[in-house]
Amino acid sequence: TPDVAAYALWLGDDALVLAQQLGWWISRAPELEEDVALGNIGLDVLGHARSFLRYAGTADGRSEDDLAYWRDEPAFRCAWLFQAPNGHFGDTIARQLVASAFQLELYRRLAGSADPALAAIATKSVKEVAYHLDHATQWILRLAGGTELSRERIERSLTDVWPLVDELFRDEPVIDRLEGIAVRPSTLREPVLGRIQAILDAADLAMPQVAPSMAGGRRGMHSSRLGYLLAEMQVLARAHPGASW
Amino acid sequence: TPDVAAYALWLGDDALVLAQQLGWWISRAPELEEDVALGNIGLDVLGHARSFLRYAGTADGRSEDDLAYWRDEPAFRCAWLFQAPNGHFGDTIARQLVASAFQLELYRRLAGSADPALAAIATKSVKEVAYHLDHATQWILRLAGGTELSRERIERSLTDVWPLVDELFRDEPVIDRLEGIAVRPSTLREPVLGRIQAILDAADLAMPQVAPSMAGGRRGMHSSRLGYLLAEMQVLARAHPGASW
Amino acid sequence: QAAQAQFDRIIDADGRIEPRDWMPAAYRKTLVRQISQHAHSEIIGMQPEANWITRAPSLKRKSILMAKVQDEAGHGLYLYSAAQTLGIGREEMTDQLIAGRARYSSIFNYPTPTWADMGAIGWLVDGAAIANQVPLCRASYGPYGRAMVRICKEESFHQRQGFEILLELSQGTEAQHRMAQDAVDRWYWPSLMMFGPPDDESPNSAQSMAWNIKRFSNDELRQRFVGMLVPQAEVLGLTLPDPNLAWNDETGAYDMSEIDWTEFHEVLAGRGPCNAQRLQHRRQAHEDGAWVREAAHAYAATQATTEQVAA
Amino acid sequence: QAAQAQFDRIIDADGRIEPRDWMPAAYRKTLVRQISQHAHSEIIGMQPEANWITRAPSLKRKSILMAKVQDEAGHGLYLYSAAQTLGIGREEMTDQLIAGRARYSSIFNYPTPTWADMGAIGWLVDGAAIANQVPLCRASYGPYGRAMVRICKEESFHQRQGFEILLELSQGTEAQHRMAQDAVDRWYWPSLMMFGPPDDESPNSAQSMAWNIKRFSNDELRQRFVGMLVPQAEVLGLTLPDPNLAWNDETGAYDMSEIDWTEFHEVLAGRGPCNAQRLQHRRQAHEDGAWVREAAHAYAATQATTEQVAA
Repeated sequence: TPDVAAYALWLGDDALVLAQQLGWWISRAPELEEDVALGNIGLDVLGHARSFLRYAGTADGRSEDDLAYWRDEPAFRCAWLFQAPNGHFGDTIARQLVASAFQLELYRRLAGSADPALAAIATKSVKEVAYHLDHATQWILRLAGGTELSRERIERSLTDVWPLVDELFRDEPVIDRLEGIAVRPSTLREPVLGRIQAILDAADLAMPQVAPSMAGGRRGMHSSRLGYLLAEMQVLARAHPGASW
Repeated sequence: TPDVAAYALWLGDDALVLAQQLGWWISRAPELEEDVALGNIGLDVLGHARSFLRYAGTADGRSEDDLAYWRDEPAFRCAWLFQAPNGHFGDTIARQLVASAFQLELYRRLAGSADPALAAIATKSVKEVAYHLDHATQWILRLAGGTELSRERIERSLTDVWPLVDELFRDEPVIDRLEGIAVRPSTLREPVLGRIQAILDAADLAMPQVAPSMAGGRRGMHSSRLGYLLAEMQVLARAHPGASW
Repeated sequence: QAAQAQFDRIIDADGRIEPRDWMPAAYRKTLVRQISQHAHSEIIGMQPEANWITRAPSLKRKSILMAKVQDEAGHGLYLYSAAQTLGIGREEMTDQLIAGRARYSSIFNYPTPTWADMGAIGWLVDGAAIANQVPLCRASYGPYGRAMVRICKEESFHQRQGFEILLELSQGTEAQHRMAQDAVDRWYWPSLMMFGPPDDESPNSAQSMAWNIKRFSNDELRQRFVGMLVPQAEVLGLTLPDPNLAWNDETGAYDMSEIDWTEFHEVLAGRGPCNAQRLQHRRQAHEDGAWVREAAHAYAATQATTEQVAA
Repeated sequence: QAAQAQFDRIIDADGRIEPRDWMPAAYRKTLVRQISQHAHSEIIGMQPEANWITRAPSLKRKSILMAKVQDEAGHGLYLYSAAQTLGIGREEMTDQLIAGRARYSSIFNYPTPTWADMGAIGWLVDGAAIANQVPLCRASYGPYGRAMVRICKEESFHQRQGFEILLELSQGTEAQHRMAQDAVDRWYWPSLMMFGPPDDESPNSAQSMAWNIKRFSNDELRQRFVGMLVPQAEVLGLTLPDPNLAWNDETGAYDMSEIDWTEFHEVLAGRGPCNAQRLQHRRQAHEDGAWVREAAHAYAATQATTEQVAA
């Protein structure tokens, strides 16, 4: 149904934009092991994006590439968190911590969805996301417990990304029409924040206390970053309409 | 003639790409005075670009916007120097030093071109470029004579941009067909490098000793940076073919 | 007391207070708050528009936009200078801004997702700013009033450019027209909120009016602004998103829907879409530039010493 | 002397030298140079392709490309490990690379202006690399040979993907076909130069062959590579840019135009299009990441201490 497709777009766009950003790191990471690790995470996330987008496209016969390359910015449905810039490594890790904690709880619950396709994608993805969260956690511990500089930086990275956390837990009207199929975002607030809290506790970091952003990604109102990201991502495909690759 | 148009494209594309990069700085400069100064320089350079492109377009009826927004990367003719990334402020200043010294000598000579349109654009631009060079010079002096860190950085910025200097002085076949109209690039080497040498001497900096890049901008073979820059610059115009703004 | 009497005389005669004149502490404080807030607004206000400089759809528009955003940096400079005459340093104001302890106009916490926002900001946001600021050209504090004269002249130029952008879009392709209407829909109410809360909820206004810093009430200015927009919207062929907007012959003013202040207060409280982003952007520029400013200071100090030795 | 004899016996029997075995200093030095050069090539070789990750024209291609570039990081890791068994640290090798004192394959100093370069690099550059590297799987130094086995397996996968990219382009739109041919035109000669100078100008080859590090001469490998390309080019529907390329029944080999080594030597001397850019990119990543590596070390040290104290 269009509602299920709309929901699959949320998850697909979140993952697509995150994968696009992670891909940038390959050849630029702090050490080769991280070129490999961030590349792996990016690949996993891109795989999730493709599954969700393919499924979303079945509603009206669009392919994953139609959806990724031929929609304009207002048609995207990703939350602002995933649009947060790569920044430095700490910024990327802070974003990844929240993203992975969110996706982990979301996919775990979605694995029990009444929609078998969504359930299947979620079931397949949940193990990978658990690894991503572990990767982010290890780095949170290292950066928080490393040098004075690294601790300062990761604290600030967390504070900077924090205004975008609240949007992840906001219900939109479409969710009401997907009882038993979608995971109600507001029900994820507690488990996701609980998980993050435990990690921050282990790193002896405080949960940032900052005002949330209104954001608006689920309604197609995006942060400044997305336009640039899409311009780059779509430029080649759009220069050759109708071509296959 | 097509040859004159081709030459006007060189100069127009150099200026366009430089202006596009300088525009990024507005709202991001180290101090408000520099938001204003880099903005002014960018505006001047954009003005030069528009003049050269308009003139280049008269050869086949294309407008400045046709040329700026609807050519693909291989049709651009800018030298690699102008494509060098903004980097940090020192990188931008190092690029600007070379660019302005080059354009100053070039425009001074071009003011005497047998082509009245080129001569007129050059005459109008030369005073502005002299100010740009002065601005870059002041910053070279400040950064070289400021702190240990700033000296280290500007030295490296100069070294990093240096491989791209040689291309500016390479003659291409089209130049042979424009005797008296174009300025032969090879004849600019001595005055431009002399000017830069004097500035570096005043700042007690050595001329970098590094191998030149083959580059290839005049033949449409560009550095990696240009594709990204064009994707961003052209994205909106291309999303609305035929629209006017 | 003699000083206070002298101050009062100048105010009563609608004259100008200059930096060296005595002034009440509260007057100074009010001015510092207002001028620095205004300066910060210019600086933060660069961001929503700078967002489109590299993507402007024609070279002419790119040039106009660069000039405009750069003008805003210039306005910030005048205003910081005016505030400095009251004894506060630019660094202190910058630190307050970056630390999130200073206010700036909430309107700049909205994103600018489309090019049409460049038009809507010029027409509506600059328009509202001018309506607010023209009376400030006669503000009793001299340096502020003089800065505003210069600023207002440029702002009205910016407003006309915004109008032109929207006109071009409105008369352009269908997609462009939609883009223009969408931007007007998004910016109309926030621009009306720029005049501040209704008069009966604006506690500081009375004192500012007595001091000749403020000349008209929030609601008066808002009403005047709407009166200006209505005929212009007709020319543009765009609709103002208020179904109740209508001229009322009886009151001699426009009837309008009640403003929903909930979102305004949310944004003011730091929960707008881009509050954090705006401060992060400013902080980043400031921190990235620290080594450059330090170098400039060190160099200036060395030069000064060298000149002294030479003298 | 006994050690030397033992070493010679292993080499003569085409056996494997292992890290703990005695080896001649020159053998060790040759290997360190070759393996680290090879490792650096993998690392620098990530850049020309990483350039298209964010712009790959379909999600499938993006995924394949990300996996490929990431594989190259993995190859770099194996090879640095193999070099480390010879007593040189990764940091030392990295420092040499960034300082411009280490060699890597010159081919990566060319830019990748179009998507078709992803195909040409896979087909031609990886193809040449495989032709060079397959014999290295039997290199006399154990860790190197074993690393090469793993790498060659992945490389031949990459080559097939490159071939597929070109095939899709060649059979696609006219613009795509042109893009593919242009890329093959640009990469063909540089890929042939990857086998090194002609045999009569390759002074180090003889010793390397005696040590069973090198198995075939440069010209032999080049000839074999061209023999592989010709039928594949036909399948692709693309032309190899050598008008003199033809099978010669008499010599039982392909005739080809003489290679113009001028450009090769220019690139080798640091004057290729992207030499400086490649090192700047690597240096930037290394320096930007310094605080992260320091944090990781500091954290590991603290953890070790904590565990000791706990024990």
